Amino acid sequence: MEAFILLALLSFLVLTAIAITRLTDLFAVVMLSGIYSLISALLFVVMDAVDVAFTEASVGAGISTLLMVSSLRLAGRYERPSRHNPILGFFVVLVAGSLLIYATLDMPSFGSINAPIHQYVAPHYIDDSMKEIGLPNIVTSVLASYRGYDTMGEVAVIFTAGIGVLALLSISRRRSVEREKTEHGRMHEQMILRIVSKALIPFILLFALYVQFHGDYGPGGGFQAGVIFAAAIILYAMLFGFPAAERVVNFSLVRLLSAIGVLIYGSVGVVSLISGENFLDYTALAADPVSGQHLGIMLIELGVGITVASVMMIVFFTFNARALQRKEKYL
Amino acid sequence: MMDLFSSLAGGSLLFAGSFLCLSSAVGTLRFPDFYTRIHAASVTDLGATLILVGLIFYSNEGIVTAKLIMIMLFILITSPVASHALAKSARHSGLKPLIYDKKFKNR
Amino acid sequence: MLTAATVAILVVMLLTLVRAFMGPTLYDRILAVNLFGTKTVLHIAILGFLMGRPDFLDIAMVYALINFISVIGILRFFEYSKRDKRDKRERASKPL
Amino acid sequence: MNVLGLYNYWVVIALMMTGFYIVIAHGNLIKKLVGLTIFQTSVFILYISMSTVTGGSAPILKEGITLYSNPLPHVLILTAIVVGIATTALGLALVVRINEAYGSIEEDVIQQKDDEV
Repeated sequence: MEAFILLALLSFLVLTAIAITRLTDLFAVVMLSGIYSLISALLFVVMDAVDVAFTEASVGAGISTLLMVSSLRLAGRYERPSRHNPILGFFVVLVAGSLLIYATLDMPSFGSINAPIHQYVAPHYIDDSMKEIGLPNIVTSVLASYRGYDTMGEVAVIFTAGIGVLALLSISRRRSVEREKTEHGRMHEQMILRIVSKALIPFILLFALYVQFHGDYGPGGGFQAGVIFAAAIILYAMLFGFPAAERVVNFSLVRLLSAIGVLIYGSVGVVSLISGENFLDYTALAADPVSGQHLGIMLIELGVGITVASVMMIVFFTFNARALQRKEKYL
Repeated sequence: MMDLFSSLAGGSLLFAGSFLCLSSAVGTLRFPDFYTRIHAASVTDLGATLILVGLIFYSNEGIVTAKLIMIMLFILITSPVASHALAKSARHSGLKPLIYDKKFKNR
Repeated sequence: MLTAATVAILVVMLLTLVRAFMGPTLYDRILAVNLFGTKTVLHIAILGFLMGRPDFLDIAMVYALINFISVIGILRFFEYSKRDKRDKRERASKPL
Repeated sequence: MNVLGLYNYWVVIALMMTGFYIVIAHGNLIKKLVGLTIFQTSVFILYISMSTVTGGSAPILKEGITLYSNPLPHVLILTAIVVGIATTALGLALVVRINEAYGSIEEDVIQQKDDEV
């Protein structure tokens, strides 16, 4: 049964990808890419990667679609048909694809337990992580403790991307505040939508906190929780206008928080360094090594959550402030 | 006895839900214009509810049941609201419903 | 029955996908995305029982949530431009 | 050689090549970014396919389950997804700036304007 579901979902993916190449309406393309991401997340669930599916669902299907749509507003909706001959590109793709298929012939077959990937560190993580870290979710243990240094790099990359977007698109603050009154868009007429969403937002925030702190025991963690938290704020902003949202969440505070998240992560490492252990080795944080690990993982997950949530908000708000400014200039 | 009952009830609810989902999908595919299609699509909400209620009979942990009920409530609240918002904004943007007048019938 | 429901949902997903490919208006595509999201929630919920570990329903919850938010987002940012010729052609919904 | 056992990888390659084709054959910058996303997702699926074990379960420890799939690729891909959206956001920001500078996001038009200068 699982093989059949896998087969069906993979075919859906290929169909969607082909449909994306053929469409010229970029709005439709973005929507299909949302579907594409939903299917791939479903595929991750079938292949037992629940944490990955969680992340792909919240990031790929949610935030990515929203970002693409809001940048389409700035960059135009239709694609011009290309004047290049597609044959050459097709040929290149065909050659590269057949070479890659030739390369797969040496790969171990799907799902084989004897594959080389399952022989090295994975048995150690699966057998010993309960003893060493004490958390049921192995992915969280590996993410936050065994490979904590790696994750710190990732968080720094996200922070840098946030700064990059700010540097590219940020506008002077005063001008956007002047526009305050005219910005509520077409959502003003959607009364039922506004009321229902307003009632739902507290629950979404609560759910984000649940995902943040339950991530040690089930699927979830800082990355996913940050995105869900940001999504709740973005929902508010979309329905009630961005100036209203800026009154709720202070934008300069959000910018500060994105740095504070990385700082929390780094300082946990420094504290463990000062206590005489390696960088990001949490056994030093408490008398008992396992409770030290718990404390350390909770703290760095918090740092990750704060950074991810605030960077997502920064990116989204910056895009929309830009759109507002453009409206002012051209209309 | 209880087992038989719950698997029977769960199975029939799942069947009914799947049937509703299928018919709504066929409707979404075959109906002539957007407004009739959104009408067909709303049948899915009931189908989804039935499937989730059916799954409750299969679960034997309290937390799983609670989560299923939460998902069900969430879908029951948001899905009609989303459909309503969609239809409303389609109407406001000038998408005309298809009306079978004489001219159309002759075609 | 779980297996049958899974197959039914896969078929429904395929039909919805066809609607998303065909359009013809953008609203049809948004509708298809919304439907597809609901189907994904159901599929994940059933899959949990099928694979014997129904404790991953949190994912289904996230899906339901994100589905709602992304539909609203698309509605919010989609601006219907009347100047566009292609839109005019789309506006008269044609029967299949 | 097991043909069915490699089906996953072949689909991954098909998706990868579709994304690649969009990137090289289409001129619109946003479409290129979508192509890049498709490419990226295909790599994610490749990693997760390799981590799967037949009959295995999700790597969250539970009594009574002995066979788990490999958690390491999950960790790598989880962070890669979030980094992927961060880089996509940066790419979109660049596209918006390019659109403001050139008035278009079509490769040909941008090239033409560059040649004129």
